[in-house]
Amino acid sequence: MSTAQVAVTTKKDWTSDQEVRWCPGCGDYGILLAVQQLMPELGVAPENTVFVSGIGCSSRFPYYMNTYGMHSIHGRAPAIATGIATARPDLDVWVITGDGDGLSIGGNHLIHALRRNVNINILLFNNRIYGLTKGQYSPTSEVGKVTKSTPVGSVDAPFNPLSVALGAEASFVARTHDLDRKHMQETFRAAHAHNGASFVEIYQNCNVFNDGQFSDITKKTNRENMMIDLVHGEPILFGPDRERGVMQGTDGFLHIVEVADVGLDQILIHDEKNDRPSLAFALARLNDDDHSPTPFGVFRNIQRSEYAQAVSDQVVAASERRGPGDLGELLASNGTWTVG
Amino acid sequence: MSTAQVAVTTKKDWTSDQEVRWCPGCGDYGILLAVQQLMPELGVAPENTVFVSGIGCSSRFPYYMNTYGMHSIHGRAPAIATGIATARPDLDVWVITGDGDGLSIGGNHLIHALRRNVNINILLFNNRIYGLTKGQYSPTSEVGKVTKSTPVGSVDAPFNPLSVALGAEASFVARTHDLDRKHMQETFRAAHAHNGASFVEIYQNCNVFNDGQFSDITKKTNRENMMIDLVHGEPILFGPDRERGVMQGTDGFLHIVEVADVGLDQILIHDEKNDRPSLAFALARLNDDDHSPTPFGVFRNIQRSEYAQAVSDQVVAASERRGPGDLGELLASNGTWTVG
Amino acid sequence: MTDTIERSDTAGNDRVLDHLVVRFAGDSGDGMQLTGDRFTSVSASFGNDLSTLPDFPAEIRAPAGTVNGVSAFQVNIADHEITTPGDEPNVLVAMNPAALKADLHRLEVGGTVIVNEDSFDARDLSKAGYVDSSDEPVNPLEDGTLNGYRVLKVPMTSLTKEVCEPLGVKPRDAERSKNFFALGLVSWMYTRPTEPTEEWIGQKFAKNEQVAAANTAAFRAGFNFGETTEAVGHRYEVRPATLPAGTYTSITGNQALSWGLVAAGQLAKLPITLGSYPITPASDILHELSKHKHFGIRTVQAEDEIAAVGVALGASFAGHLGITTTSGPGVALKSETISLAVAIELPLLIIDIQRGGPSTGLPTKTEASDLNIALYGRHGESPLPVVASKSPADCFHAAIEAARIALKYRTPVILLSDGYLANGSEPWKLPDVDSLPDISVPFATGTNHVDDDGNEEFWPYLRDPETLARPWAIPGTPGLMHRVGGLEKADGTGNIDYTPQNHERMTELREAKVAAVTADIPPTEVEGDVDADVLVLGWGSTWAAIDAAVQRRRRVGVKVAKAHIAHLSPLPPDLGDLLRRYRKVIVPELNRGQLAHLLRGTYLIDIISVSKIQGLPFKSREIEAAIDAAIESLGADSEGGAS
Amino acid sequence: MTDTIERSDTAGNDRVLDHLVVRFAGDSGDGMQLTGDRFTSVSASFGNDLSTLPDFPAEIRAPAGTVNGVSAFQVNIADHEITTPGDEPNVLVAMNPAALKADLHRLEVGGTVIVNEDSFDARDLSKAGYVDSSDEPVNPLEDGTLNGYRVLKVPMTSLTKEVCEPLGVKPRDAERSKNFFALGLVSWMYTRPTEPTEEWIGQKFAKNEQVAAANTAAFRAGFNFGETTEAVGHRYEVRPATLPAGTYTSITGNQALSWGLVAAGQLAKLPITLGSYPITPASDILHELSKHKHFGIRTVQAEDEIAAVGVALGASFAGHLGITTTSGPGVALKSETISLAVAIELPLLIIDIQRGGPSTGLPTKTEASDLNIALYGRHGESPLPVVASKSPADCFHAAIEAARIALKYRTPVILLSDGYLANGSEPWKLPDVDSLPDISVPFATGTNHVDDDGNEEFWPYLRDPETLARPWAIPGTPGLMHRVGGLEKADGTGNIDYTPQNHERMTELREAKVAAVTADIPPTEVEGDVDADVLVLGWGSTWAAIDAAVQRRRRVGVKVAKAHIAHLSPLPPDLGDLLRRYRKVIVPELNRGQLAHLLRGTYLIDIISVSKIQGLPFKSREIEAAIDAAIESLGADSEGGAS
Ligand SMILES: Cc1ncc(C[n+]2csc(CCOP(=O)(O)OP(=O)(O)O)c2C)c(N)n1
Ligand SMILES: Cc1ncc(C[n+]2csc(CCOP(=O)(O)OP(=O)(O)O)c2C)c(N)n1
Ligand code: SF4
Ligand code: SF4
Ligand SMILES: [Mg+2]
Ligand SMILES: [Mg+2]
Repeated sequence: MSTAQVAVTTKKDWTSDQEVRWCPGCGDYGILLAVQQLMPELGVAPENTVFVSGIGCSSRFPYYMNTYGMHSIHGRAPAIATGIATARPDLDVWVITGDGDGLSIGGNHLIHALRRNVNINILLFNNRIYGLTKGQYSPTSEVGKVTKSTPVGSVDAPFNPLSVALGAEASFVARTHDLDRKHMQETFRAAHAHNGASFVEIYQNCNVFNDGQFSDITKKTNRENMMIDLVHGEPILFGPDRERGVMQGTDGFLHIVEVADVGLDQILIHDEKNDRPSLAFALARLNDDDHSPTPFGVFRNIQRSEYAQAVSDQVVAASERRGPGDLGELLASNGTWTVG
Repeated sequence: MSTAQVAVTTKKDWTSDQEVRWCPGCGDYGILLAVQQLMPELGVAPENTVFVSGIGCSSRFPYYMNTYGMHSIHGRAPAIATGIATARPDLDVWVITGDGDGLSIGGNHLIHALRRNVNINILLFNNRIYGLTKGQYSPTSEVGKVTKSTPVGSVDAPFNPLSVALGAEASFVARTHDLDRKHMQETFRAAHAHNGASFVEIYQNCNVFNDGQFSDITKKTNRENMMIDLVHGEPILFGPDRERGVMQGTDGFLHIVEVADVGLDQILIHDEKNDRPSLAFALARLNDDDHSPTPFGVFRNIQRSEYAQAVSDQVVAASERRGPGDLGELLASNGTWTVG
Repeated sequence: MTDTIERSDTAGNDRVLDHLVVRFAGDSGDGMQLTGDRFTSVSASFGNDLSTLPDFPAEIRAPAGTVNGVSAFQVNIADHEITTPGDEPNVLVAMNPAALKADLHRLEVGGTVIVNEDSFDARDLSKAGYVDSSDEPVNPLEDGTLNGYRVLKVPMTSLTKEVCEPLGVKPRDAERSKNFFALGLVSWMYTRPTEPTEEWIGQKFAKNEQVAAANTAAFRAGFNFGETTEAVGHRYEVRPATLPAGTYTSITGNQALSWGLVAAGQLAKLPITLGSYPITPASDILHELSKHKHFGIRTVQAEDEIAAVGVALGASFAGHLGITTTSGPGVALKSETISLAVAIELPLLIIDIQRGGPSTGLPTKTEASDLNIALYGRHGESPLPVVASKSPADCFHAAIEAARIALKYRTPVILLSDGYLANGSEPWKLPDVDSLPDISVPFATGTNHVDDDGNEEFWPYLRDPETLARPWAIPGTPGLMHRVGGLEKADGTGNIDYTPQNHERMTELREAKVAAVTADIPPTEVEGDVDADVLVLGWGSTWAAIDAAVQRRRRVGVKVAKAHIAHLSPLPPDLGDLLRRYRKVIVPELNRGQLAHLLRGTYLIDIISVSKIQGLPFKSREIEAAIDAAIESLGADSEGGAS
Repeated sequence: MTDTIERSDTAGNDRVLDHLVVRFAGDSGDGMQLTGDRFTSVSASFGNDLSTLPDFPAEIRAPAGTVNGVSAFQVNIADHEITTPGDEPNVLVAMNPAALKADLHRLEVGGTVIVNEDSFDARDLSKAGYVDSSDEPVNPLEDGTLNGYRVLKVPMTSLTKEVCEPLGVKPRDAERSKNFFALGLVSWMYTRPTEPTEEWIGQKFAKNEQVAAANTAAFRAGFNFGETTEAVGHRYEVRPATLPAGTYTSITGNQALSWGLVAAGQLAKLPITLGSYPITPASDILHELSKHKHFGIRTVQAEDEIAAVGVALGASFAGHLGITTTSGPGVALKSETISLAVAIELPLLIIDIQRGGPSTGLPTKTEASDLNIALYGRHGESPLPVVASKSPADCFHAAIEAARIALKYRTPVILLSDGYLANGSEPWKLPDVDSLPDISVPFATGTNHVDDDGNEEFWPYLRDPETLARPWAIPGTPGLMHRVGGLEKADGTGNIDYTPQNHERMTELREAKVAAVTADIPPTEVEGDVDADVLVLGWGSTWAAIDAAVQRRRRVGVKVAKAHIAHLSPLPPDLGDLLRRYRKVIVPELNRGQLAHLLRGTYLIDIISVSKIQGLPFKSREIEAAIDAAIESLGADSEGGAS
C-alpha cells in the first residue's frame, strides 16, 4: 500500500457509478466536480482514499467518489475518521460534513479531531441551513432567520466556523466557496498537503432553502470588493486595484484601511505559519457580517505533532523496546504457581 | 418570585445539610467556600437559585448548596441548564462542570450554550485530570502526561478552555484559581452580574491525581511574576513593581515587554467590552505553557441578545399580537365542515 | 373495480361508488402533494370520510423524471366510515412515465390510468427506464403494458399551456399549472365541487395574481375537458358519508399530535417547553409548535437530540411541561437522559415518530420497530410508561393521555407514532374543548415531613401512597430547596444512598409506580363477534388496516374479533384474561413481532405474530389472509384433536 | 464457624479448615485492598483455590474514619474448588470502628473479629457513629456488641510504631504500615507462608528502603504477635486444594478480559484499536490495554462514548479489530452507532462492564441489568449477538469468543461482564497458548460478481451462503472500492435501496445472520442430578453462587441440576428442549428478571425468576432457598393434582 508509485488516474477513476442526487443548481455539484478533478493531481490512489461523511445533503458526497467510503450517521464522521486514520496512517482520509452535521450535532467530535490533529481533511459545506430535512435554521444561520422552525426569526447568534476551529487548536484552517473551482482546488490541495487535521469551510449555496446567502460576497461582480485573498508572505490587500488592505492597530484590533492613507508598509503581511492562532483568529473575525469584506484562503497552516503518527510511534517504540507481543509471557506476567 | 425584595441571607442559608465528600486538601473546598460566602452578597434568594452539574468530583458541588439543584449526567449540564433558564428567566442558574465533564463529553453543549448566550453562569473546575474516575488524562492535560490511560504519555494537544469559549462566541470569559478566594468571588460576582452566558475557568488543584499542576503560577511566591491581572480600562501590567506589561506588536501579535523599554503609553489598555473577541483571544493565548506569565480576571464581558429573554419576548409578542391561545380556535384553524 | 360497490344513481346518469381510491403520482416538482391535499380537502368538506397516504421520495431530490424522484399522494374517499387509504388505488393519475413505472403495479386490476400524454416522449421515457435491450425508449402507452386497464391519455401539459397563453403566462411557467389541470379533470370525473378549490387558489396565490389566474384556468380546463370530451365517459359520484353529527376538520397525525400537545399544556395549566432536533418524520411537530407561541409555548431547536431532551428535562425541573420530539435515531441518543428522568422522577414527554430502521434506515418510510427501544432501551432497570396512537386524529388524544400520565406519575413517558400516521390525514370530528380532561397536578408548596426533633422538612422522595408519585417542588418555592440526581437515592429523603436494601426498594418502587398507571387504563374494548375463536390484537397505526380487515371478513360471515391497545407499558390490566378467551390471537405489526414477544413473555400465550417490514402500512387484505390462516389452522388443530 | 469443616491436624496442634473467608476492612487510606491482595496471592501460590470480592467505597473519597469511607476486601480460600467469595466471612479484620460498624453484620455467627484496638478512641468512635443518644461515644468493644463472637483486640497502631522506631521511621509514617501488622497476624493465625510476602515487600518498595523496612518489620511483628501471645490461641490451616495440574495465576475479571482481547488480536492476526471513554468499572480495561502497545494495540481515549465507538467502528472499516469498552450509561450513548454497525455489517466488539442503574445509579456496585439494552436497545430491527462471561478468569475466553463471532459473522457483538467479575479475582489455570483457536478471517481480495456485460464487479453485500457474512474489503485493496452507510442497502450490490421487498429481505437477512451463530454454539452442559425436577439456569456472574448452591443442596441429598449459558443472543439451539425436560426452571439474576422474560417469550415456559438488585452478588444461600422453594412448590403442585 505504498503510495510511492501511484498509477496515473483521471477524473473518471474517481467517479463512482452512482447517480448524483442533489437538487438541480445545488452548490454541491461544483464542489464534487472540483474534488473529482483535483484527486488525479494529488498523486494518490483511489483505493488508498477514504471519504467519510455524516448525514445531510452534503454528506451524500462519498457515494459519488469511486473510493472507499462511509456515509455514517449524523455528526459522527470526525470520530469515525479518527478511527480510520489512527488505525491506518497510510490512508488518505477525507471528512465531508455540513454546517448542521459538523457544527450542530457533531460539534464536539469536530473540535476534538482538530485538537488531536488527526491527519484528516475536513470539508465543511456551509450553506447555513439544514438542507436534507427541508429547511430549518442551522448554527451558522444569521440572527433573525425565518425558517420552518423559526417562523418569527431565530434569536441565537451563529458560530463562525473558522473561529470555532481556531479556538479548538486547529493547525490548518481555510475558507473557500462553491463558485470558484480553481480556488477550491488550491485550498483542498493545501489541506491535503498539510500533515494533521485540516479544516476547510466552503460557502455553499442551497438554492432551494437558502438561495443567495453568500451572493453579496461571492457573486462575480462583488468579489473584487468583498473577497480578501489571503496569500502567505504577502500583504493583505484587496479591491479592484488592490487599493485597500488590512492593518494591525495598536489598540489590539485589525482595521481595513486605504493603502493610500497608511502606506503599503503598514499593511499586515499574512503569516499562516505563526505558532500562535491569534492573528488567524482576528482575520476570521474581520467581517462583521455577510455584507463586509471577507477573507478567503488559508488562515493558518502550522506543523505540530500529528495524532495518528504519534500513536503509531508509541506502538513501534513499544515493539522495539519489548519485542513483539508474546501471549505466553503476558499470561505469566502476574506471577504463576504450579499445581501437580 | 420577584427578586426585588430579597431577605438578607448568610452563608449558612446557602449551605446544605449534606456532608462534603472531597479528598482532604482538594481545591474544590476553597471554591465551595468562596461561592457559599459570596451568595449572600448577590442579593438573590436560595429558592430562586439553581445549581446544575454533570458528573465528576467537581459536579458533586450542587449537593452542598442549599438551593435547588441537579446533579445530572456526564457532560449534559449546559443543555439542562438551558432548559431551566429558558423556561424560567426569573431564576439564577449556575452550571458546575469539570475539564472532562465540560470539555470532553460535554464540549458540544458548552459551546452551544455560549453561542446562544443563555443566562447561566458556568464555572469550569479545571484540574487537568479526571478526578472521579481516578486519574485519566483530560482534554486540558499537557502533552506527554503520564496517567492511567497514557502510561507512556499522552500525545494530543490540550484545549485552552478560554480559546474554546471565545471561539464559540462567549460573551463573558474569565479565569481565576482556587487559592485566591477574593479573586474568585470578584470573578463570580462579575459573571453573575453579566446578562448572558458567563464562562469562568477555575484553575483547581487535584491533590490526589494531579497535585501541583498550577503551582508554578498560583503559588503565593510565584504569583507576582506569573499572574497577569486583567483590569478593564487599565494598562496590562504585572511583576513585583508592575514593571512588565503587554504590548500589541504591529506584526499582529502580543508581546510581553519591560515597561522601561517601551514606555507606559505603549502598554495595551485592557478592554473587556470590545465587540470583537480577537484581543481577548490573543490574551488567552499569551501564556505558551504553565511556566509563563498567565492572565487572570475577566477577558471579555460584552452585552448581546440573551437567549432566554429573546425566546420569552417572542412568546410575549405572540400573545400580544394574537391574544392568549384559544384551543377551540386552534382546532378550527384548518377549516371545518359540519355533518348532521 | 373489484372491491368498489357501484350503484346506479337515481338520476340514472352518474354512477355512485361507495368509495374511491385515487393515487396522484408525478415528479417531485409536479406538485402532487398539493393536488392530493386539495382533492382531500374538497372531499372532506363535501362530507366523505377519508384517509390519506402521502408517499414522498427519499429525503434528497432525485433527478427529475426518474423513478426515484416520484412523489405520490393516495387518498381513499368513501360514503361510509373508513380507516385506511385503501389497499389498491382505483385510479392512478400519472404525470410522467416515471410515475407510471413506479405505481402502475399498485393499481387494482382493471383500474383507471390517467396519464399526461405530453410527457411520454423519448427523453422522459428513457429517464423512467422505459427502454428496450438496446436502450431505445419504448412507450408503455403503446406497447400493451396497459392492456386490461381503462386508460385516459390527456395532453395535460400542452392543454394547460394553451389555456394559459391568453393570460400572458410564459409557457415554462404555465407548465407548472398542469397539476391543476389534472385536479380539474379528476374533480369532474368524480363529481367534486369546484368552488372550494377555486376559492382556495385565490387565497393561496393571492400574492401572485398571474399564478392564481393560471392555476384557475388550468383547473377549469381540466374540469371542462371531462365535461366536453367523449373520451372520459361516465362521471362517478361518492356520496357524503353518514358520519356522526359534529364539526369536522381534516388533519394529519403530526398536526393532531402537535395540537394535542398544545391542548395538554392548556389542560395541565402549564407552559410548554419543547426541546427538539429536526429529524424526518418528526420535524413537522417542531415546526407546528413553534407557530403557537401565544399558548405559552417555547421551542428550542437544540444542537442535537441529547441536548433537546436535556432542555425538556430542565424545563420540567423548572415547572414546565417538558417535551422532546424525534424519531428512532434520536430516541437512541436520548436513552441516557431518559434514564436520568426515570431516576429523578419528573414528568417528561418523549415523542417518537417511528421510521424504518436500523440506523438511518428508510427515513421517509413508516415502521413500528421502536417498541423495543421504548420499552427496554435504557441501561439498568429503567421502566417507564409507553403509549401509542392509532390514527392521525387519535394522535391528538394520545398526546394528552401521554402528558396526563407523565404529570400524574412524575415520569418520562414515550409516545409512539409513526411516519404513516404523521403524514396521513383523516377527517376529525372536533372534540368539545370544554369536555377535555383537566390533567393539572399541584406543585408542592410546603414541607411534608417532621424530623425526630420536630423540625419541618421537605422530603423530595416521599411518595403519594396511591400513585407513588413524588412531590414536584419547583424552583422559586421557598423552603423546598432540594437536589436531585442520577445516583441512587434514599427512599424518602432523596439523599444519595447505595445501601443494598434501599436500592432494591427504590427499584421496586420505580417499577410499582409504572405499574400503578394501570389504575387509569379503561377496560380494553373488543369489537366483532362475541363467539369468535380468533382475536386480532393491534397497537399503533395497524388499527386502520385491522379495522378494515375485520369488517370485511365479518361481512362475508367469518367470525373474528379485534381489540386495540394504546398502552404498551404498563399493559392494560385486563389484557391477559382477554387474550385467554380466544383460541388464536393474531398480532399484526410493522416490525418483526415486538409486541407479540412481549405478550408471549407476559402471558405465556402462543401469540401469532404477523410481521410486515416494507416501509409500508399493512393492506387490510394481508390481515384478512392472516385471519383466514388462523381460522384454517384452528380446523387443523381440531382435526388433530389438540387444542 | 457454621459452614467451615474443622478437622484435626495430624500433628494434633494446628486445626485444619476446609475453607476460610477473611474480610479485611478499614478506612480507604488503610491499604485494605493491598492487604487483601497479598493474602490472596500468598494463598494462591500456596495452592488454595480462592475467590475474592473487593468492596470499594463510592467513587469519591468520604471523610476518613466514617462508615462511608470504609474499604473492604473479602477473600475465600479453600482446599477444594470454590467459586464464590463466601456468603459470610469467618474472620473480620476491622482496622477502625467504622469498619466494624460497616461489616460486623456480615460476619457469621460466632466468627472471629480482629480489631485494631488503638483506633477505638472517642474521636474515631464518634466518626463511626458509635454514640449514645446524647452523642457521647460508646465503645462496642466494651458494651456487649461483640458478645457471641471470638474477639481479638490488638493495639496494632502502637505496636507497629514501636517496632518501627528503631528504624528511624517517624511515628506518622510508621502508622501507615499497620496493615502489614494485620497481615502478619492473620498470616500466622492461618498458617500462611511468610517468605513470598517479605519478598514482595522488598520488590514493591525497592525504591524506598525505609518504607520497605517498616513494612517488613510490621509484618513480622504481627506474625510474632500471634506466635508469642497467648491470646491468639490456635493456628488454623487451610490445605492446598487439589486443583487440576497446571500453571496458575491469580487474575481479576477486567485483567482477564483485557488479556482476552490481546489474545483475540493475536489469534485473529489483526491489530487492535480500542476506542474508549473512562467509566467505572470498565476503565481498567483501557488502562490495561494501553500497557500492551507492543502487541500492535492502539488505544484512543475518546472525547465521549459516542466518539469511542465511532473510533472503533472506523478502525474496523480500516481492517483492525475495533473494540470499545464501557458500562451501562456508555452503552446507552453508543446505541445509535451500534445500530450503524448492524447496518454496515462490520466486526465490532462492545464490552459492557455492568453496574447498578438506572442513570448514574451505583457506579461501584455490581448488577446485571443491561441485558435488555444489549438485546433491544437500538431503534429499528437491529439484532446482534450478545455474549456474557461467568467468572473472572472466564472473561478471557468470553472476550475471544465475542471477537470470534464478530469477525466470522461481520457483526457488532456485545460482551457483558459486571462489576463483581471486573474486580473479583480467582486462580486461573493458564491455557496452553498454542491450543487457543485461530479466529482469523480473510479480507476480500478480488471481485466477486460478474455483471450482465461480463464485467467483474465487487458486491460488498454478497454474502457467504453459510454464515451470511458479507465480504470485508479494506481500504488499500485495489479494485474493491465501495461505500457503506446507514441507509437501507440493496441485497448484493449494497446500493441505497428503499424498495419494500428489499427492506423486508435485508431485515430478514440481518436476523438470519445473527441466528446463524447458533451453528457454533456447543451443546449446553448440564451438571447435577440427571433425574432432577428442578433446573437452575444462569448467565453471567451468578455462575459462582449457583454452582455453590447446587453443590451444597446436592451434598444434603436434594436433587437439582444446573446449566449456565454464555450466549444470550442467539440463545443456544438446544435450550428450549433442555428447559422443557424439567418441571421447574429457576433463573437467578442480578436484575428484575430480564433473561427470565426472554425465555418465557421464546419458549412459553413458566420460568421462575429469582431477582436480586442490591448492588451485590447472590449469596449461594439465597439460591439454595429458591431451590428449596421450587421443590416445595412441586410438592404443592402434585398435591393439587396439576402439573
Ligand atoms: C441522529 C439524527 N438526528 C437528526 C437527523 C436528521 N438530519 C439529517 S441531516 C440533518 C441536518 C443537515 O444539515 P447540514 O449538515 O447542514 O447538511 P445539508 O443538508 O445542509 O447539506 C438532520 C437534522 C438524523 N439523520 N440523525
Ligand atoms: C456517560 C458517562 N461516561 C463516563 C462516566 C465516568 N466519568 C464520571 S466523571 C468523569 C470525568 C470527570 O472528570 P472532570 O469532569 O474533569 O471532573 P473531576 O472529577 O476532575 O472534577 C468520567 C469519565 C460517566 N459517569 N458517565
Ligand atoms: S436542499 Fe439545498 S443543499 Fe440540499 S441538495 Fe437541494 S439545493 Fe443542495
Ligand atoms: S480526586 Fe482530586 S479533584 Fe477529586 S476530590 Fe480528590 S483531590 Fe479533589
Ligand atoms: Mg447545511
Ligand atoms: Mg477534572
